[in-house]
Amino acid sequence: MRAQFEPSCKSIYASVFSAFALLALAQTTQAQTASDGIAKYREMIADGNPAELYEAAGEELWKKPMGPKNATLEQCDLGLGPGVVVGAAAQLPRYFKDSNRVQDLESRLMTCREKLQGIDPQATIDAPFQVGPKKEMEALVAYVVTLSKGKKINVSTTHPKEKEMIALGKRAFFFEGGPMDFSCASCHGENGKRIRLQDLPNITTQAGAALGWGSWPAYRVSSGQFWTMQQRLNDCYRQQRFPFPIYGSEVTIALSMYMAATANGGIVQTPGLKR
Amino acid sequence: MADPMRVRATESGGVVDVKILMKHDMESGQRKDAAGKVIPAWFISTLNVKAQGNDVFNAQFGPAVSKDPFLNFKYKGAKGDKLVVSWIDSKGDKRTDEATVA
Amino acid sequence: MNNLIEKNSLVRRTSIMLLNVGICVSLGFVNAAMAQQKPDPALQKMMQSGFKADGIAGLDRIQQDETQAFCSDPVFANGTTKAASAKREAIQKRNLAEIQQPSDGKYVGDWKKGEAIAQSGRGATWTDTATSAVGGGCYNCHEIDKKEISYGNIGPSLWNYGKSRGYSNEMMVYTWNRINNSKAYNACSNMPRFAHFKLLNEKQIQDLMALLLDPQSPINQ
Amino acid sequence: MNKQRRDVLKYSAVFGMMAAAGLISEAQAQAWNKAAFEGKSLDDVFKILGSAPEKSGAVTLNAPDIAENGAVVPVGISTTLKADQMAILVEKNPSTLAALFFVPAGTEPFVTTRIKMGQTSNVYALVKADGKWLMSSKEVKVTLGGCGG
Repeated sequence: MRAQFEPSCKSIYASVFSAFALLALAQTTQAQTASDGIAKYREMIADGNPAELYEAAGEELWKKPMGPKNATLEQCDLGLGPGVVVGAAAQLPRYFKDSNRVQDLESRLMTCREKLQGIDPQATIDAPFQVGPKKEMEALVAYVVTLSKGKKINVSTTHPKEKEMIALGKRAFFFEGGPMDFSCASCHGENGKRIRLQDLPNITTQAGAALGWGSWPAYRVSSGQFWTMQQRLNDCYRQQRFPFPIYGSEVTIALSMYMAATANGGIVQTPGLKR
Repeated sequence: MADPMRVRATESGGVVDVKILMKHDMESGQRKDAAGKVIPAWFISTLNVKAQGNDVFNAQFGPAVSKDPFLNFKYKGAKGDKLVVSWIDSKGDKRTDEATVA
Repeated sequence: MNNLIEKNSLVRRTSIMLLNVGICVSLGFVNAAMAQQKPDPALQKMMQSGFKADGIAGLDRIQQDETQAFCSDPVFANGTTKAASAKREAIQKRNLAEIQQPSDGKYVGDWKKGEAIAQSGRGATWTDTATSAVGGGCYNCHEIDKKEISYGNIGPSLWNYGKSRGYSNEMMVYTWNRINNSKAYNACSNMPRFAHFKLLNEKQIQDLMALLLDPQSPINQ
Repeated sequence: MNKQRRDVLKYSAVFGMMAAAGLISEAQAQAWNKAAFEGKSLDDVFKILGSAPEKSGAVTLNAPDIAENGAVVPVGISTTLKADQMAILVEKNPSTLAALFFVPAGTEPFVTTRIKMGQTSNVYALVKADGKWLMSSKEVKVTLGGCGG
């Protein structure tokens, strides 16, 4: 009885299975075509990153006497000693003794501009992105991060304040709020996820954090602008429907510290070129 | 005063590969500002590239060329060639930059 | 006999332990739970001082409600403790209880309008106003009409939603509830609570329902 | 005199100055092809360029099948013919002609640039060789990206 029943059972399974397989195949093929097309598109625009235009402007600004003190930024200490720019972005954020806090690239540049040039950070914090003092910051950031391209991400995690910021950043990463209940993790907490056609790196893993953290700041073709990490985070929070994150605030630095520490060992690919 | 361009030119086998990035908003004339007013078109319209004083490339752009325009072309030339790249936009702003073929 | 009980409970304990390890590893948390269920003054201070109100995006948006606070500690919220599963159920119950069924009794509106709502991911940001139209943003996370190749995959595919699941009254109510407040079924679902936060109105939800559950909708062909 | 006309005059005056300064050759300054750039259809532009192009396997259009963002679509043209002009046209853009290139002797008939596309459309690469326009075309899909939709 049972022996007779089995073959038909098998054949039903087989046909159900092959129907599923076909369906799955059809779906993968379509998704595959779209992602191949996107891959070719990205390859084609990779050559000639307009971030170079910002980088050139930033190098000029770095060496130009500015501010009430009419000084250059050439003695700015980004963590590797005064004036060392090569590789500096790869080890940020980090704890700085003189300011007694963990700083990311933007907040550290504001400290240098204040100390060396006498430029008030508040005016920079309050300015809109892409204009005035923020525009200068964007150029400076482009210059600094380009000089870490290809370096290993190597962020210190040993100082108690660094440890504290990593822990706080992780908490902020999972903090849900706003009318859509979103946290950073809603989009960046699982492998293989996409919004529309954009791949979302899983920032809770080393590989994902290296990809995400490692390719920002970047020139963004949709806005035709070079975005620093501060602006990247700002627009993430905008789309999370949160209130406006304050430029250089502790929460933005903590998030960067969490991402960078998770990304440790990855390769800096900045300035990136993004959709 | 317009921002400088980035010009990269490298010679290989008697052919010079020229890549130019220009800093320009290339306003299409299709966008509206926050108040709903159309932002007028403003774009690089003409580009000229000379090597050793002779024209090696000329381009005319409409407003559909992307912001921060990129251009890549190739001409028969040599290392050390002096390139002069000039553009003019639809408001009459202009920019000239020089580069040496590597 | 005694021995057997011992052995059984040991097996059970081991398997629970293994399960825990599995979850922790798969979520990437090797260290202890973040214990976000207790108030954390340092985090609160950092969040309060890190943002400013801008237009419609006020600071009230980082005052977490019970659901948000619970889900901000995924290690605990997705955990297997009794406390966590009790809390999950309580949250789901509360979210389910507030859902209002359609006032005119109609579940299904116009699928064409539904498609437009599903396409738009706009609204409710600080660059929007109180009167800006809010979209459903459905394609951000779901495949819906196969004609749209630009779709996300945070949520499941909704292609052939009605065709494969049927158009029963039960499906209508379940789908209605899910769009209104997804947390009624999964306390920490990634999907926004569209009715709870008044992101979409009843009419818009009826139109989205039509996209999924009108037999004429292109997604059910 | 209306403002538009004044602008046009100012514009030509500037071109004249540039030409006089030797920054842009006289021929080029005269030549910004206003009529062609204002063409609203393929036929409009073909008419101004002189002749309707024939499809040709000798013209290669290098463009992606899908653009992740319509603001930047990379487009390249190359040909085995001895071309002296090349052009990029986008059928569904508000103005069809995107760019026009002049290729002096000694310069290879090859160019790559980036253009804006308002929506999914056919893109045309045109090449003028021996006084005749030839072309190749393909569809480029412009996708919606990001959360903003």
